Amino acid sequence: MITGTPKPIEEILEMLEPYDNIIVAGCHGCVTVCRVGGEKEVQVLASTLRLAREAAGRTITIREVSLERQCDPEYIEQMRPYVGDYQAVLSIACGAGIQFLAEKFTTTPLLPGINTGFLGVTVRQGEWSERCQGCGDCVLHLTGGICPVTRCAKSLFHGPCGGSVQGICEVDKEVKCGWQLIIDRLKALGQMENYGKLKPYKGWNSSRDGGPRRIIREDMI
Amino acid sequence: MLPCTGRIDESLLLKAFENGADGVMVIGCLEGDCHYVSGNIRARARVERVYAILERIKIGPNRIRMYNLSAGEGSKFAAFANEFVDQIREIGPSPINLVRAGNQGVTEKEAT
Amino acid sequence: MKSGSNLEKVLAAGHFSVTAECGPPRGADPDIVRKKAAFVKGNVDACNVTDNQTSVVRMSSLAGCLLIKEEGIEPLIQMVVRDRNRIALQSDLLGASAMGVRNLLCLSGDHQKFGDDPQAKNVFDIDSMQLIHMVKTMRDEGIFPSGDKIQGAPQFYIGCAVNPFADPFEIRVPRLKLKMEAGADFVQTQCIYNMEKFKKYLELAKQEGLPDKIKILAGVTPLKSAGMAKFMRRMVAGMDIPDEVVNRIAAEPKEKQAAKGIEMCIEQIQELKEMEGVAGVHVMAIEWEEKLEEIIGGAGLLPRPVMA
Amino acid sequence: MTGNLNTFAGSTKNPTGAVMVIGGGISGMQSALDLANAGIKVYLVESSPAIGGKMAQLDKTFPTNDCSMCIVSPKLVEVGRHKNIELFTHSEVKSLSGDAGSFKATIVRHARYVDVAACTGCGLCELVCPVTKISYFPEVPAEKEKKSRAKAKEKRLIKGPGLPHPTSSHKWTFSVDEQACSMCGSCHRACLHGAISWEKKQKAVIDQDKCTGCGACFAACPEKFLAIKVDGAPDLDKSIGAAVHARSEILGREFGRSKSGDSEQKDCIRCGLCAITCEKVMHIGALKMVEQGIEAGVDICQVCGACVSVCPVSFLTIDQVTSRTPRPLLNFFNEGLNGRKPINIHYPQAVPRVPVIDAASCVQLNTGACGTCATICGVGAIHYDHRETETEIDIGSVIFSPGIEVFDARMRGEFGYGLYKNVVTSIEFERLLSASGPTSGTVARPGDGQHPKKIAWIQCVGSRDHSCDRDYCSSVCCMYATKEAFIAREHDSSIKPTIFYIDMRSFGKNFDEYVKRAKEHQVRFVRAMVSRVFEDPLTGDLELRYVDESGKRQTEAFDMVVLSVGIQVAKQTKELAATLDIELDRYGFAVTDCYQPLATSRPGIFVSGAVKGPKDIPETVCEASAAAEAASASLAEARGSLISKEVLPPERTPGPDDELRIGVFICHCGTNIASVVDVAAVTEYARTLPGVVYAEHPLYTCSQDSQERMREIIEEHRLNRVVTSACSPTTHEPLFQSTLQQAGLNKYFFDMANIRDQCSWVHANDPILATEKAKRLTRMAVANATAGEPLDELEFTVDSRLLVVGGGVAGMTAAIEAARQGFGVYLIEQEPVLGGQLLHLQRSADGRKFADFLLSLNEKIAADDRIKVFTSSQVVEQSGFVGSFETEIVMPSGATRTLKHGAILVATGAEEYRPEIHGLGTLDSVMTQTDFETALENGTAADWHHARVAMLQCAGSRDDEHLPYCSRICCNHAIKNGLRFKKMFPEARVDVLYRDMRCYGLGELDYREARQAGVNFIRFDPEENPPAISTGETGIDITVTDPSIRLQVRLQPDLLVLSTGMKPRDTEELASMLRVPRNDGGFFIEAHAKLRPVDLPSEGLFMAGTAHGPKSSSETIAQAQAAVARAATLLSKDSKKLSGIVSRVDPTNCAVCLTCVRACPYGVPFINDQHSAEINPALCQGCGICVAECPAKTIFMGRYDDRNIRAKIEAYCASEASHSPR
Repeated sequence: MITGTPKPIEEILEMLEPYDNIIVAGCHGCVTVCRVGGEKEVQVLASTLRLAREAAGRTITIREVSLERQCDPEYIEQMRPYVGDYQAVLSIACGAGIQFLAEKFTTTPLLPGINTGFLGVTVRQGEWSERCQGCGDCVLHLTGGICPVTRCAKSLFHGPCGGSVQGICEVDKEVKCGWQLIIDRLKALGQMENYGKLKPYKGWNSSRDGGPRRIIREDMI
Repeated sequence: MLPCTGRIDESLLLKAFENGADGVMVIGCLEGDCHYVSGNIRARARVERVYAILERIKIGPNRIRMYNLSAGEGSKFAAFANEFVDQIREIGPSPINLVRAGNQGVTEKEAT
Repeated sequence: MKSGSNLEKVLAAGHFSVTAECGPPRGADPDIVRKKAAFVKGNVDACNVTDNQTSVVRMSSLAGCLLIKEEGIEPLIQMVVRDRNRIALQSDLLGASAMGVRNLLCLSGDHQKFGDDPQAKNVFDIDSMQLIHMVKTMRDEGIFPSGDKIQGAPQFYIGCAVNPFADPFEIRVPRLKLKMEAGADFVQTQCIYNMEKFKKYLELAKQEGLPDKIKILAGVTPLKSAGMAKFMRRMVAGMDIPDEVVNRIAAEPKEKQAAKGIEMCIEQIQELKEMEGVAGVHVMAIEWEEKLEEIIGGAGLLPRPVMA
Repeated sequence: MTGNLNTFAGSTKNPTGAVMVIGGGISGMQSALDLANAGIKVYLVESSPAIGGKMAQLDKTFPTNDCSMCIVSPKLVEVGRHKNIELFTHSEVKSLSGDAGSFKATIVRHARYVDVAACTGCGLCELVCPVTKISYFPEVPAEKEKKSRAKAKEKRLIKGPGLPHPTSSHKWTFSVDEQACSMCGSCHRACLHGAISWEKKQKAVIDQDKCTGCGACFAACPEKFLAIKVDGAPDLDKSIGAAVHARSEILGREFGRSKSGDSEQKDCIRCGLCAITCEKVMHIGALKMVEQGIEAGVDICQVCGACVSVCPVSFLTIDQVTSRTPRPLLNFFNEGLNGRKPINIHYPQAVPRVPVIDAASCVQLNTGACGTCATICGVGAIHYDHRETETEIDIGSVIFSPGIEVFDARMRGEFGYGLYKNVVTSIEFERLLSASGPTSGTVARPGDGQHPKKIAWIQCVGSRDHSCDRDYCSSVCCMYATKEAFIAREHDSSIKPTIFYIDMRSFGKNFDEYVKRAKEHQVRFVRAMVSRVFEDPLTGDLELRYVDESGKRQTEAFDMVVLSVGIQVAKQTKELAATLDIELDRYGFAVTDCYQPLATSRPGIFVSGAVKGPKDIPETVCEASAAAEAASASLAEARGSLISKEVLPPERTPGPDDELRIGVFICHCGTNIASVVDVAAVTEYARTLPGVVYAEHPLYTCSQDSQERMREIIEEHRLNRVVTSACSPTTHEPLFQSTLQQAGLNKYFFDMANIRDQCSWVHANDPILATEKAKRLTRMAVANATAGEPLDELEFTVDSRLLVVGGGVAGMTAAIEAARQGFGVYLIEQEPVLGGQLLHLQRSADGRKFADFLLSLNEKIAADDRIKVFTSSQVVEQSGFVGSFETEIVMPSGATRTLKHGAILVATGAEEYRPEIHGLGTLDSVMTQTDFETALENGTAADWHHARVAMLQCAGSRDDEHLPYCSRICCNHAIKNGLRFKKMFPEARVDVLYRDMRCYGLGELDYREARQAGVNFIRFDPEENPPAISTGETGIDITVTDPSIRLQVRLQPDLLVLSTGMKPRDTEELASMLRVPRNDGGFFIEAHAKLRPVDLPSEGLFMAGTAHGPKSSSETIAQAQAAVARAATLLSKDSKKLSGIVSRVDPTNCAVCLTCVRACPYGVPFINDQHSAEINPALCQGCGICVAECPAKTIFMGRYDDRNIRAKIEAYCASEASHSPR
């Protein structure tokens, strides 16, 4: 899922400086699951903003909305009847959702309420960890199912580098060396021969370097 | 009154402040003694979050506090309530109430 | 001859070779480089010039190479893949070769987190293994990675680095082999203190027949004090300094520890010299270049052979 | 003794479906509840004024440090409210006749003088009662004889530091009744302020300007005239005593009545209340106001204490007003550590919360004076003419659980109890620790109120003591002393506790860990017997003499000493046992059979609790359930015959557009609320709230007639919401809700504000703000009721069959008993034969062969077609929920079968641990206790006439590398085998190497017998004095220091017998299938360590036997019966109703994020095949954690929904003018 973290409230208040009448829009998708942008967070954020603004002597009117998903046009359309009544929309969906809203409602300023994080997994309740960078060119079959692009701080294809000590990355004591994990897994799978192979240069053109990526499935259109 | 402090959540706690509370006490079972196993631990985390929010939006952090008591500690409850009320009196009315009083000439006071 | 560099020649002739290193300054003053070069000159077969080591911004390694070359020292350019994508790397390789730099050390580079600009975006377009392979392809086949033909292929004696003491130990030798296969002609190791473990490493390498295919230059660093030993052991990733080494230097009074460190380094070089499969030493006298002559001379490796 | 053995088959025809439970402690309450919840009528007879027993007196409980009152009070309330339980408190059983199945009992209710049905428990009577001492009552004149007052001959002037400062605050108005005045001039003479003009043959006139209102005239006017009238006195309409109390309260607040303990005397304010009380309330007239203070007639004073208690300023003390020694009226619930009134509610949480008048100290009952309490009681519940009454009841069985008392520590004079004030008993110390005790939970020395720092506990005072005929071990003292020391330090971390002990008998589940934690919390344990205690008479400090482990004599000073008194059977209990004709042992403990642990010698009478032998709370609770089972099994056919079912009218279904019609009831609670809160004003205010169509303020909303009226009002005014502002919902909400139901209203259309405990009681000094707060609380309750929704209480049918997993003695007993109770049973055993661990053991504690016992069990199982046995079978799948489970088992054929049942009983048992230590398993000379027992039994021991046997205790247990826990049974097992061996071979030698001999309870007697028989016991310590043991083909060699002789001894035994302990069978898979937790040792964890010892945390699951923890076969049998009793409360019902307050997921917005699944402490939510979270209402416990956690806000919960809480928050803050700003 797509993860995120709430933006510091000070930053949001600064964004909202020009406005007195806004929508706080949540999303029932990934951000609900990672508990940063669902209905509950809409309520918490809206309350927080009202309190902060009133304490500062200037009230703000907030409409609390949660869309099924902000990344599908049909759901976004549900906001159209009233979006014009508000000066801005503060979205706590992921960056994709926020942008999609902005694209659909061209005359209303769209503001981000969260910092979109990464494609991750729930390690346990309240802890998420990145697993994929969406590079568009998967090599997991060669690396024991552990992604060198995501898990190695240097995205090396022939790690580990000299900074790996007892399975820990030099970058942070909390970070496991991705390549140690790969090697351990390859050993367990009996696939160490994959390690001894020189891998071709990575084609980053399938990653972010190629501008916004598109997927078009003719069979589904 | 709630079945368990585990029922209370951040949005409701903030709601109390929006409605003009100068302070909120959350009182749960002793830690490790929760009737519902872990509700009070969850509540503590939520109270801590609201505490942090209030601090950042300058309502003041010491306006919310979680206390843990057993059902047999009536006098301790009274002491906690007095302590908290004194603390709130010292901090004074919530900025929300000050603003509202300025606008409407009405102040809602915290009763014990 | 692959590159015709002095280092390649010395090694090819079967001499026990000596390299050292020289870090460029945090500024544009060439005299600092020249001053260091004076200590190095005559004592080595080639001198490494580091590439923004530990992500701390320094004069470029190519410029450093040219400055020491002017002073009559054979340069060895270090190149990390952290800061440049494959386009910049190819371009710099062509430039270095054009300016007469013939020795190259291919590295990943320390993570930017430890340097001046931890918020910088790193590149790692290709990794050091792939850089080795890219240089070899450019040199030997005369083509760019894109497949286009190069007009005037670059000439490099290609080196790589290994740390025989890093984890996991069992992949150390396969990894060296991989580097060799990718195209490395020589390897400079991380500085060695644990000779027992190094011997084990070398033994495994010999079983793979590696010393015949890739020249192994053992890295050494003289200890200035017991304190430095302890600091390195604690702070430098992958640094393996056995207790007896620390104890030996610590047993000396403070003022005599530096001399002891040099004595120990000389002994170590002499021991390495006698080991089968070790083709030379890489003396990293960190901020202590003035002692190079004493060390290398002390180990009986001076004067350096002059190759035609 | 054969006792109830023959009732095992259940033979009585047409039994009576009722049981009399004697004793209302935790044991009696548990028995009563289990019986009543299984359809048996219960008569619960308790001799004290309220149920609760010893447990209600305790502060915390070991080993969880749970607050005792917190956990017991829900049981009190449940018993008190239960429709199938009839309470006889302050009552005793006079006689019992008849036979098992149809007894007749006569119960004597002692005169209580308070009508239990009418009393609302408001407590005002106790408040107004002025008496605090046991009086020396003047002789009451014989009837028709003229009553004449004694005249004082000895007078004493009581002076304050200064002269009196007369006050006129809240003064009463005194005037002369001209009709009645006979011109005697007494008033004129009495008046100290010259306010009364009188001349001979003239009527007196009071000058109101000069009068201070002291009432001297009123007191002085002769009784035959009564010519002084009083006006303007609140509560005078009730009685003069009530008026005195009212003015005393007001003046007390105004002049700052000092708290008890403040000994400084204040100046008299000449309010006159003391003299008026003495004259007009007590009819004594011993006090007279004089210029300098008060003149007391010390010889005629009856020493009742009333004058002192009405004095608003602490001017008077009891010692001043009398020449006699005041006799304190002690509060027995607080172990006499503080005082009480003659009319007294036993303790604050008492059930019934109805006072009793003590006939020995009540003035009215002795002299006819006073009577104040009756005048203040708003419901007329006080009747001085009550006499004891007898009631005859028909019952099928009796449970005898009268409990125990503590040892009288004065019998051990060397410890100074009763002489030295700072030597207390452990039960007194419990009261000192208790927040509701005499010191409000501060640890203070009774001698001087100082906070003690060094406290010593002396163990085994009245236990393990042959000298005072208490040979048995009291089982609980080691743990309670540890707990008290632990908790004392929690109260005051500067306390340094020391416990002097002989053996640390922490043999129960998690007890050793508790002791370890106590040690970590600086509780010091010293293994030594204290020989004497001396008091320093100046400081009150105490010096203890003892001999330490090295043999040195030590003296050590302490601030306070707690005697860990043992438990014993009370004399009255022994008398009662004689009445019931049941056999007791020499100490008074009821005699039972180890295969029938609950049956007494008289068929139909069962026993539970410590009266059967010392035991702690969980064991007592377990036995109480077991006794309930034993008592009801033969009554099964009469189940339900004597209980009444409540019939409710159909519920009105409110339409969505119905107008809101809220009724509000603001309770006076006598004067509890109304004396502080202006209830009329609150009622007026309530009428202005939106939706409120009716409001009133009853005197007692909870009284029977008020409830009837409430029902009528609901119907008459077509109310669809009801709010009461009264006392605590915890105790009273169910009552009001049932009234709603009787009026055809859903019970969740109700809310309650507590304006008593949380308002009038705490803000007595500020009536105006208290009234405002009451309004606000009422406003919130109205808002919440407005937001209320009718909630369904789902009802589902209960399958009456029981699945028993494990066919050892626990499972077999459970199967037989459940079948006797009339339930179908599936008994699953993985082995080919039934019997479990008992197959490997030989004889019971009393020497009978287990094989015979197993045979009889097998026969009973085979004979009962309600029991289906599946041997060589295993559980492989489990689903469903309480009342309707489905379990799949694999049978030996490999085929599976699905069984449907309503409850599950886990009895998977344990086995002997066999570690590879000291050559066990390889050497023939090394064996376990079980092996040894087998050898003794099978005669392989024929040539052991001169054998030397060493037994090593804890050879596996209490060892982190093996079994970290105490296996509980090994000490007794070793003694049993040792004794038997010595009896068979008197010439042979037995040495037992032990750490602590844990022969708890009556097992201590065998320990003593073994020592006398020559079994040698040598204590070792695995850390400081470990025995050196070497074993091999050449022999066994043991060297150890014997601390009793402080010499090293060398043993070269022929045999080494290891007490290896018990380890549970592998239940990992079963536990995960049943979703029940196990502890680190692999034993199942009970739902509550104290009060639900055989329940597993998930509803409908129970356990018994050694799967729960190590225990003896007899304890296992009792536990199996207990588990059946618990299951019967469920299986005996056709259907089960669920609480309406459960979480419900609206799937529309469910993000399937698993948050609820992870957050639920009970693992209830799951993701269904519709891709939504779902919560089974039958399993939901209603805590609301998931509701708060749900990021999509799509979980809803009955009364505690966001909607409700928001409504209350908004109502809290909304001022009348402006509603919630948004």
